[in-house]
Amino acid sequence: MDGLQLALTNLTSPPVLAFALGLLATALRSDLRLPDAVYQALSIYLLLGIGIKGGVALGQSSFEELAAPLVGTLILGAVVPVAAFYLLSFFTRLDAVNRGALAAHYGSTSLVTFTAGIVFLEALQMQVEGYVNTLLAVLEIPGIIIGLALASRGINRQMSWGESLREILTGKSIFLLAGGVLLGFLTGTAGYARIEIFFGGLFTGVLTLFLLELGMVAGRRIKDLKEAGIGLFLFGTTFPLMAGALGVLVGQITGMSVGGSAALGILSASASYIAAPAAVRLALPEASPGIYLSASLGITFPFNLVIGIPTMLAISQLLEGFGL
Amino acid sequence: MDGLQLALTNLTSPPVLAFALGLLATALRSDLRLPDAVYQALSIYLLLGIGIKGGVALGQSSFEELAAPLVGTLILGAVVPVAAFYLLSFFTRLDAVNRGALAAHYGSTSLVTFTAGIVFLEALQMQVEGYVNTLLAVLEIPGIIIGLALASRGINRQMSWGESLREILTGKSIFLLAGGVLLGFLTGTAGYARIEIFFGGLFTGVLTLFLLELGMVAGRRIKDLKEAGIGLFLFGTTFPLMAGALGVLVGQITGMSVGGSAALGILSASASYIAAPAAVRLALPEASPGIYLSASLGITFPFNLVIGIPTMLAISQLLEGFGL
Amino acid sequence: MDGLQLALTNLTSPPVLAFALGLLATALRSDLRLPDAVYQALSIYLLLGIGIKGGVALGQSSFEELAAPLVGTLILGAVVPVAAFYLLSFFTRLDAVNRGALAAHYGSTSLVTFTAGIVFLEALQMQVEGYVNTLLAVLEIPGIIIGLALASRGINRQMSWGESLREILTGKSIFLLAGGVLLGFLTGTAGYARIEIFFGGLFTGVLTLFLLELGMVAGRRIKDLKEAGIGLFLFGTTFPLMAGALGVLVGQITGMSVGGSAALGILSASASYIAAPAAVRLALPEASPGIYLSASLGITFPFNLVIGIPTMLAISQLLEGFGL
Amino acid sequence: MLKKRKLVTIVIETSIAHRLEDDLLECGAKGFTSSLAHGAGPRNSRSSDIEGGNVRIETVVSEEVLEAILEKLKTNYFPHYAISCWVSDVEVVRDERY
Amino acid sequence: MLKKRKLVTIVIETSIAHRLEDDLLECGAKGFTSSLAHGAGPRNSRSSDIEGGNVRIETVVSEEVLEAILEKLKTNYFPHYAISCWVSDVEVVRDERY
Amino acid sequence: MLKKRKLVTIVIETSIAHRLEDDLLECGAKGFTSSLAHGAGPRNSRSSDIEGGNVRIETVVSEEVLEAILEKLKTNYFPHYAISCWVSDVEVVRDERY
Ligand SMILES: Nc1ncnc2c1ncn2[C@@H]1O[C@H](COP(=O)(O)O)[C@@H](O)[C@H]1O
Ligand SMILES: Nc1ncnc2c1ncn2[C@@H]1O[C@H](COP(=O)(O)O)[C@@H](O)[C@H]1O
Ligand SMILES: Nc1ncnc2c1ncn2[C@@H]1O[C@H](COP(=O)(O)O)[C@@H](O)[C@H]1O
Ligand code: NA
Ligand code: NA
Ligand code: NA
Repeated sequence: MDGLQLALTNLTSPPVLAFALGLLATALRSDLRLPDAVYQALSIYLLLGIGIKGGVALGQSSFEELAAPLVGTLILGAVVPVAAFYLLSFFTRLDAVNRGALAAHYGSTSLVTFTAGIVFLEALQMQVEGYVNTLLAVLEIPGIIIGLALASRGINRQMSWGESLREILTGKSIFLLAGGVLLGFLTGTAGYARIEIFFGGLFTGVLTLFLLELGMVAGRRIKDLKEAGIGLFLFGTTFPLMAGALGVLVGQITGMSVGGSAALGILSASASYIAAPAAVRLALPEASPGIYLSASLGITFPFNLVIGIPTMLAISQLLEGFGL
Repeated sequence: MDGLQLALTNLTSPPVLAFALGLLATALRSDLRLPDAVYQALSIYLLLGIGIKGGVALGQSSFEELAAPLVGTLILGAVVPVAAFYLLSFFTRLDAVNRGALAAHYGSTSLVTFTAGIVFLEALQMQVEGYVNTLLAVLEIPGIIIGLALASRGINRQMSWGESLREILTGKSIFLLAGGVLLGFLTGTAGYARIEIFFGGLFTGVLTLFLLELGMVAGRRIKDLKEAGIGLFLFGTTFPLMAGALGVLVGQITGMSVGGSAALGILSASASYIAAPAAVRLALPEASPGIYLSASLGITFPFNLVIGIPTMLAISQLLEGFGL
Repeated sequence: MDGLQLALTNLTSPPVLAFALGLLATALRSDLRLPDAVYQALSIYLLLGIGIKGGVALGQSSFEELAAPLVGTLILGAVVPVAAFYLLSFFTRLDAVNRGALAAHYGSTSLVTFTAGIVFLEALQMQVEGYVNTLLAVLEIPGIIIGLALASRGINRQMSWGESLREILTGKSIFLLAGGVLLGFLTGTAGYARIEIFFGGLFTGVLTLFLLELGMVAGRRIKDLKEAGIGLFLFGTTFPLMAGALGVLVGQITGMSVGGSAALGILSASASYIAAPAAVRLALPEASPGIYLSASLGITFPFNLVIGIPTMLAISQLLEGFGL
Repeated sequence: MLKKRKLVTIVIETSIAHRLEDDLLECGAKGFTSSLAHGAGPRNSRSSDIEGGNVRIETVVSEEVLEAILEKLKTNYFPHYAISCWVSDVEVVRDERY
Repeated sequence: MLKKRKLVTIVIETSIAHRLEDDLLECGAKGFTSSLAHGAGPRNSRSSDIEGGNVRIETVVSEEVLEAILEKLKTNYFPHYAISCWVSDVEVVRDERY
Repeated sequence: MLKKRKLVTIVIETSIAHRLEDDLLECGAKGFTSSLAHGAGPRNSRSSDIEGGNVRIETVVSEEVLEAILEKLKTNYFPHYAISCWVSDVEVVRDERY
């Protein structure tokens, strides 16, 4: 399968097409709208479901298998946001607060990008270690906290870290993800078998519906993009490739398969737009959502869907060729 | 299987029973009520799902196979509303506006009737061409537009067709149906396999829940029926048989199977009560919903569930016997 | 499998873990919240689904098979609330109104406890008669009515039984359950096959999501527990064992299997917190929800999840050993 | 041109909402609008959480109907149920409808 | 400190809600808030049940914008659609926003 | 018989709603009612779409509590968040509850 075909497989997966359909709905000023309650329920389902899968996989993996990738992922979770923060002063003229907010987003992960990536890899019959779902949960949190810490230098007021951390860690996205991991770990494969149709079988379908609405949200933000400026655009398209390549490298070094390394690369390349915005909004109200949402949802998400995902696989295959 | 058994198979399918249960709930003044948000979500699911199925089937069918039935369906989509419009002046004393509104409803199709028909045909192990889902999407739109055009003669104000058409075509029902076809066509069977449990496996179950609520809605409208008059009642029960028979004929002539022709007949016999009411409401506010909803949801829908569906199969088998 | 392992299997089933996660969410003051509309939809799904299963099982069982368990269950439905009412004057100093309200709750059943029990029994590869789902529906209603009748002695005002009964029996929980039985019975296995993925395959997953929210609700009620007093606590933990043991006995006497008798015991041990509270609220506003909800949801539900369910199995195995 | 009416807003636990809606119409209200809500209040003793929150009901009525509604609330609802109610002045265009 | 404004509340069948929201902004409203609702009214002739109930739209506006909105409602909405509308006095802090 | 109170209506992006509800109680409100909503406004810079819209929070309070709430909004909410707030006069029956 050559590059074009790869890209096409990716672009014609139902979730990606649904996102495009959502963009179209906004462009045509359709009155389509997923009710707020349902949209929230879908995101609860997705977060809990991926957490559970991560927890089940965690329970199935041996310590030897998991140790290296886990440590590698934690390092990734620390390096990426710091890199983003400093590179941003090169790409843009944003202040520390907004750079910190962006670092939180790019340091964290996007469940949706990740799942689209898995759909893509599975369509190619690539094997992916089950524990990448666990790595997603692990990678979700440190980026946010480091980003906020970096940003806190830029604000005048005293930040109350205790309360902020409680609010962030018990915030619904992170609670569901971490709680799902716990639930999945404790229930194991036997318990999971009883809910597999619901949390597993329906997952891509639910994601499709979710992306339809997310496409509409993104569509409504497109005019914000113009204000974002060329610097942010460049950052939003080159940084994912750098962070992603680093992720693939970490995967290969820590002994993951071609598919697994690509998946870790996709995770690393992805920018959060569910957990991070909520956390940043709560703890860092000075940062402008127009900037970080435009970047993560408006630029990097579609970029990853179209280019990032297949590129990570290509990099992984390349590194594998080097015998890493 | 004789006629009575056929009818029984049809009447005891879960969606039909759920509709009856909904009627019962209203009669007993139960406080049951599907939350608005959930009801809207179910209808989004159903419309998108059937669109996707239609699109996938479209991609799988060869041009030769599809060409004749498609042309036939388009002709059907033009003839039925016009016939409805003129026959209505025979059956009732309604003005052009209300006759046009009714023509829009009977020219379009009912997703729910169609699916109940498919459930019925499948229960009898009848083969149905996959592309009937595509035909549903094709038959949905022309009827509405022709009906509105016929009605527009009856109104004094200048109708702004441009804006009206945009509003109708981007209205959520039609957007979802057409968008689903697009999505299904582009994603193909490989992509559909990933969302089949969600959009396929759950379909009849979701429809069952949807019909429970629709039964309650219909129940609340029963008193409107009295005002409707005997003429409308006669129209609502004889016209579906005529339009349906025409649909079956078109199916048989264009080379469809017994089951497929019956399905096309059911489509043609069915009157819309999701897409058409919304479109008519927007573009033709002068028409009375009390009339067109009573007719399509209160009279023709239950009539088709009980009598129309098995009759279409009988007609199809009859025509097949003639060696058509 | 020894006792500890049994308990562990039970405690690590996804629904039980989700309930614990919900308690945790409240304790941590998480902002997680299932939207009201979705929560209501889940409970509609669960009630209708279990009713349908009960109805299908009813249609599959022969009269001989079902007659004895059915009669036994009806007796159980009459004895348990009366026993609860009188034992409560021993355990607590509550007035007749509140004791009647509690009797209604303990005389009725908890769908969720029951399903958790079934999940447990199935995890142990125990066979359970399909018609226990029917017994659930049968046991749901008499307890509520008897409890209200007992309570009505304690109130001054004239109770309008006619209107109250209509309101209770058409109340959404009972309507869905009874309507589901009807639907399931009429549609039979052939019809059910078409909705099995939806109402069967997803059931435990949906229950998991539902219990997540129910855990949060229970968590918010924990402070009410302190006011409940030691007497209520003792009642809430010993009565289920008594009522449950009686249920197991009835099962064994009427010829049910080990698993089936345990399931009937679980039903009998469980206290309602969906149908009964709604009915009691409507017909007996003088009773304090702080008391009956604390007891049924706050004390007995978790007690049954952890201790009641495995105990019922143990009792059933014991009685079986006696050759009953 | 605009006519004065009273807007009554009632927040009540879900299980009772249907009965209250019927009672409002019986008191003479010509219509009402309901939506799902949740909340916290001084009493907080109710079954509503388990039923899925509260229902928020609004009805625009005349002074007389307002009296009837408040009377009904005082006898049948306030003593027993988790309920909140407030009244405000509104103006309507088509006064024959309210 | 608090400035006076008008709060317009409109309940309308779902299929028309999107158009009405656009019209409100066109009339000069600087924002609106919508939520799902259902209800009963004197007319009760509408397609809204089938579309999933009503939408309840609120907008805080100045006197002039209120006039424009009422005018629009009278010509384009009241005669045809299942719609309810009431107006009340509110106060806002940041008056430049409304 | 009816006592005067103030009704504060606040529309805020979902991610902040829980915090605001806590703050309202802290300011002295004895209760609140929340429901899901969505909308458009002059600022429109927020994360709320992604979180699933806005939350519409209502609380009936006394004059003093109103002051405290407005103060809190001005310092902690208005400068940063997508938020809309309006105040109106209402009357309540059981004034000890508000
Ligand atoms: N001061 C208030 N302002 C707005 N809503 C309130 C207020 N107090 C109570 N409520 C609502 O009324 C419901 C019932 O209150 P309660 O009877 O105190 O539990 C609560 O769940 C809230 O939704
Ligand atoms: N008096 C009223 N108070 C509150 N809402 C009303 C009232 N009358 C009508 N409505 C709402 O307006 C909608 C349309 O009313 P109608 O046009 O009479 O069907 C109803 O579904 C109700 O939600
Ligand atoms: N004039 C208005 N009337 C009613 N609601 C408004 C108004 N302006 C803003 N809102 C609501 O407040 C939210 C936040 O506004 P904004 O901060 O301008 O994005 C919007 O999403 C609307 O739901
Ligand atoms: Na990342
Ligand atoms: Na038709
Ligand atoms: Na019981």
